[in-house]
Amino acid sequence: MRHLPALIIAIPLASAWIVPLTSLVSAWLARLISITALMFTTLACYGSLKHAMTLPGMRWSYTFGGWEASSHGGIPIGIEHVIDPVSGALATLVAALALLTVLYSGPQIPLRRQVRSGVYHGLLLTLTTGLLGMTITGDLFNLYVFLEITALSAYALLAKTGNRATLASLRYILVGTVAATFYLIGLGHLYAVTGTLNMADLSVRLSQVQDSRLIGFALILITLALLTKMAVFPFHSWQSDVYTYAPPMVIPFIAGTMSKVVAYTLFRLFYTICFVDGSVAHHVARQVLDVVGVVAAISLVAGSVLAIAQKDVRRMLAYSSTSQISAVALGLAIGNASALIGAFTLAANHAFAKACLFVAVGNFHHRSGAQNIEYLDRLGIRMPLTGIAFTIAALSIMGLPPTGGFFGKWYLLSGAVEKRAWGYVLAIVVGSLLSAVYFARVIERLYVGSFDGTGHSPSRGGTPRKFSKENLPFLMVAPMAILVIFTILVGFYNYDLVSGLLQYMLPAGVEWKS
Amino acid sequence: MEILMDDRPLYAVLVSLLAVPMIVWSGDRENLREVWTFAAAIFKLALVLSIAAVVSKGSLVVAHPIPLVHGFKLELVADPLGVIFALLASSLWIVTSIYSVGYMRAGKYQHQTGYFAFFAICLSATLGIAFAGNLITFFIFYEILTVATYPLVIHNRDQESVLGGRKYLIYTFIAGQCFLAAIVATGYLADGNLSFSPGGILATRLPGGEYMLPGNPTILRLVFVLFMIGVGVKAAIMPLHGWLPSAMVAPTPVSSLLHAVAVVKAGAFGCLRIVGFIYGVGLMEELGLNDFLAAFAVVTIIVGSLRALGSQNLKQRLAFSTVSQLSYIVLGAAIGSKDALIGAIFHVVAHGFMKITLFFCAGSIYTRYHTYHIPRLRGMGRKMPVTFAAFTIGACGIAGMPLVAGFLSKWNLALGAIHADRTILVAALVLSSLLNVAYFFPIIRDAFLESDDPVSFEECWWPVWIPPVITACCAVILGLNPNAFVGFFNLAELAAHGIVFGGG
Amino acid sequence: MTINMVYGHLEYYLVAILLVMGLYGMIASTNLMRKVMAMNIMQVAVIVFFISLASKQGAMAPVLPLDENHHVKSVLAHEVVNPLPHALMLTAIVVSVATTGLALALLIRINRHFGSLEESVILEKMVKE
Amino acid sequence: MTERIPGVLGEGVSTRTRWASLVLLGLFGALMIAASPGLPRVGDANSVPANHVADYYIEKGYEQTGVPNIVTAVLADYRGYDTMGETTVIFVAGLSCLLILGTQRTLRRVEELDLDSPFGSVVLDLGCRLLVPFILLFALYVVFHGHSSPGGGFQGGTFLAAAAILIRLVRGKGESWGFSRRQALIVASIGGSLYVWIGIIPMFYGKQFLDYSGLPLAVTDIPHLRAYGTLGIELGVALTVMGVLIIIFDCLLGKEE
Repeated sequence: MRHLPALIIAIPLASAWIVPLTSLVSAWLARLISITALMFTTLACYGSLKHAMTLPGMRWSYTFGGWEASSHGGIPIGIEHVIDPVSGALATLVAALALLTVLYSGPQIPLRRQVRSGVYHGLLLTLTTGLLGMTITGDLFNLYVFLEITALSAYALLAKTGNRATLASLRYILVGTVAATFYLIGLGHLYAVTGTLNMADLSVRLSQVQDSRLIGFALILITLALLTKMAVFPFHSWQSDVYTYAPPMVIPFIAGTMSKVVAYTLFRLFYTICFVDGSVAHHVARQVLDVVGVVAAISLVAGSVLAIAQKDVRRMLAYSSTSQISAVALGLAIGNASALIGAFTLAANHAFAKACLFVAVGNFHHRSGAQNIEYLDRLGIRMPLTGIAFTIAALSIMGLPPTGGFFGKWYLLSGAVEKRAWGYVLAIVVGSLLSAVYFARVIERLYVGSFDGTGHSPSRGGTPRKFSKENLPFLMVAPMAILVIFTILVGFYNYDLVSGLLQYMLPAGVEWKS
Repeated sequence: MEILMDDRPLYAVLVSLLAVPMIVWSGDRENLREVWTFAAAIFKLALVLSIAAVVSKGSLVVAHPIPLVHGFKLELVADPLGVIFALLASSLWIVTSIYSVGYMRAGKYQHQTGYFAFFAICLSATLGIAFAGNLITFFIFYEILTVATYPLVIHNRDQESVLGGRKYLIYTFIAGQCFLAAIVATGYLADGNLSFSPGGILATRLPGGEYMLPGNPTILRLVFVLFMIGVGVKAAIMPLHGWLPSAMVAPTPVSSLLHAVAVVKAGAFGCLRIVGFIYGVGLMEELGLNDFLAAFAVVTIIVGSLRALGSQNLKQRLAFSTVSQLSYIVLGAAIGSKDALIGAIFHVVAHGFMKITLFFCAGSIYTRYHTYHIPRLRGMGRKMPVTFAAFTIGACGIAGMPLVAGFLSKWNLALGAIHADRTILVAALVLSSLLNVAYFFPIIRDAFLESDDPVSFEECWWPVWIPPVITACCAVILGLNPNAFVGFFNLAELAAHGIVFGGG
Repeated sequence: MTINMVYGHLEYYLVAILLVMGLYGMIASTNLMRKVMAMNIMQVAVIVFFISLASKQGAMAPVLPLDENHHVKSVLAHEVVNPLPHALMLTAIVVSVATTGLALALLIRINRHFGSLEESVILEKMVKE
Repeated sequence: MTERIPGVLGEGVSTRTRWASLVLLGLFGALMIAASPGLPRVGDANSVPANHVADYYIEKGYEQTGVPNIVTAVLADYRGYDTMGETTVIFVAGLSCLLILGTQRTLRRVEELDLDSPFGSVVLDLGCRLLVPFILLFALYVVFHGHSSPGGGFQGGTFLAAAAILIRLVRGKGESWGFSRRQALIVASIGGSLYVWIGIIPMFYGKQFLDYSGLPLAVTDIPHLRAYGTLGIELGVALTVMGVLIIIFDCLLGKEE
């Protein structure tokens, strides 16, 4: 029980090393190991979250190698992992989605290609390790290492099929490395001024630093890096190609979790490190955050506008991700209690709903090879369960009342109104309107089909290959069903989610006026 | 106004939702499926009647609030205004179910299971709107109603209905977002209190008689405009009414219940809620908003009737007539005096019964002769005497003839206008009555007097021509004794009294 | 900018120049291989930055010397260079090796399929597909 | 076909983007230089980073971890968790190359060029035979002597890989000295697992993850025990780096089937 935070990383990493090895023996064994490993990881994450909630101050720090700062004169010499309500919940979310992805990708990899499936599962496990590490680490350089693990695993997984995916992945490498370099330079500046890499220690020492120009430069660099990784509007171009040409079994996981973990890093950078009242860092960070808010508002609208102009469903969903993650960033930028709760709710809702959308699109593609929107004719009727899953997830992202998206938008709006930021209110309203447009277009196509302008019954949707008769294997439908159920739960039990978990996620400075 | 804590409003809302899985499960076993619809309808009406009995004695039935968002709860409060709308919706649901069974089977439509399932969802959303205790509950059911009506509008799945559906979605989504922005702003201005309370929550009346305004007046006016856009689209106030005529592509039972009673009335009802329970009549006066609203209402009444005059399609004509009739309610709310409010609230009921009769007749004509084109209705009165008799009663009611319910609401509206010394509005009411006569009576004259072949009884299947008769009789009975059945008029007076005298 | 102000910060200007060169190389070059090389220049810039942070005037390498009877001599902090950035930069070097290796693998695959690494040629072929 | 590679200054890209990027990057450089006065002077012994955590490492490094080379101490012990992440990065690079170029057949120079002597030509043959043993010996020295002299797992692993790559360059995958891609993957996995399990074992003995003082070795004084722990992971890292570099080289070199 004492070692849960370490197990969260140790289990997937140990199995990541073994899986390619066992795949030389039998691919089936490799898949079994990765499934059990991810199951235990999810339990470890949930257990550590539950335990962390009981500790005073809800913060469970675990130092590696026995180098606790407390027993070494208060100097943070080792690397520390911190489990608090936000990182614990996000880690559980990541582990759960990873488990669903492994199950979902099962039937899509031919088992006869042993090494390839072993390598695929190995990379998926390292990707999960990277994301979990980024979520719960308490050390800025350690965060960079896990950022690189995530990025590299993502480059490889995305470049598997086809040469366009290779080009997209190469472009992703270039942009990702620029972002990582900016992060490192920013981190170097912070290290040069404070001498430490541990987040808790850094925030204490940063508050005594008077050089506002250097802190400003460091924060701008790190924020640029994180916004690029989150694919917010001005820096989003790499994402659409990557989501379009990547293998359909990986995209739900990457789309669902990566941008959320990076958004959490942005939250931690500003709210737990910089916001120490009265310090120069606080003042500079506030200004940088306002700029981030403006960029996020523009990206919220621009993302939706770009999504409307797309023909390919996955490219449309990629731009929709840009607009949704900038809504989360906007919540972080506004900063008061309800906006933050809105950002967390939207992040959770988007994780489940977007993963479910990509799984549904993957299922449509699996049976009918439909990629462009006009090939989706009447698929909602021929594949009813996938159609319903797509519609519910779409309604949830649109933000219609009984869904989680609505409550997230409600908190975000009340946060913006509280701050009298009418520009943000307008951006949120216009953004969700536009998101309704591009989703309604697809839903209508799914259920009513296309017209060739002559007004009589819809023409036979020409799908690239014949609609395969045998319906989807169970393992491709079950994850989708689970994701839809979670999307609905985030909506209906939103109050319990907020009062049970999200409420404790608020940083110290922000009070919840209950 | 003592409070009775009881979950009956919640059950009333949920009962038709529970029927949905049963309807979907029973699928193509039509008779079994219809049984579920009727059972839900009758049970719902019984529940609403029991609530009405309690409310008409002057007390409120409040369901235990369900926590929803931090600071706001899902409150279902049955107050006189809410009960009237609930009674109207649930009673007409039974009649419309009979009618739609006949209409669907006679016209051999497909997707009937989907049709009845979404119909039940719409009804539960309408009940939710009627019993909503605060703005956030109102908005949740308001949006569910929008989404649940869309599949019904595009029921025929052909090009025309899909375009109509698209237009409907665009209008209602824009309205929904403006409404949401307004609600959040009100939540902020009234610092965390969104629940409807008679006489308004935004302004506190100082003993000196004038108002202490929460924000500066321009923000209050902007928020009111946003509210009116949000509610006005559904209430088809003139610049925002575009979707209603093009939504007529839906099958006639849908147009009759939803687009004459449930959906559009939700808009008008919302307008009454905002004017009476959020802003309050006094604050409207203070900010000069009632003249602003009255202007829009009058324009809609007149231009609506003119457009009705111009259209040759019977359903289009009825649609524009609905647009103008709805603005009677908006006008009543704008005037703000007690009689005007009574007239407006009673018109909710009166117009409901009369307009549904007209739509039923249009539907039965279409089932029999597959046409809505008015010139082709010449001489049909003799072949379908019962339908056209009901049509005549409905038309007289809309025109405001005495002995039919329409007259009472117009009378009170005019009385209220005079009390609030806005006599020019009476002229508008008179002009609109003339226009009503102008676009209805030629149809009736051609139908009966033009041809001379003998009167024959070529009505279609009984469930298609009996419901218009029932609703026409109800309209007449309500005309004669407004407190028939459940005392609509008494409830209207209670509600109006609450609004004007601030829940005193 | 007084002289001793500039004197102590020459390395940081070198870092800035290297960074700008790397970024410009990535944006302006049309050959994909040239972009990957520019990416490497950028990664070197970070390494130079951290190492210049760690240096101390006249300090020796962070390996403790042995005294006459083969015991490790204890040493004061300012005599030895700051070891932490050096350890961090080992990681950065490893990461740059990994990304460059991966990028080269992708380049080979692109070259095999499109026959060239020139962006213009690749775009033509992609449009034709 | 040798196509003319455009000039260094990238005439290919449209002038507008070139000038826009120049202006933007110039601004970025100026911003960086403007922020640089806040940084400590290069070489200043009492700068902030030198006096907070680093001085602890220097003064107490050998005393706590038993490793005279402080960089190795920091790398393997104090921040051993970073290095585990690093090894994973290397492993991921290896897996990705397998995934992307995994299908190619490895180059077999000997059959194609039907040379007589196994190592291609007499000079190459003799050179190889002489060089490889010494490279391997030096590599092992670097791995195991990384404690008290500059070196360690990564550098040693690269030397081991260099020996294998020298053989491949000279004669392709020779039968006698076979080190196939499959074996490289096995070696890399073993190295990585060694590292992770050295981290996990202390947890069974009640210590934190990666706390080498919990290792069940028959050594009493703690610094010495930790030094052995560091040695263990250095070995793991060396094996991983060797395996991965061979995989990468093999994939890059392989020919389309």
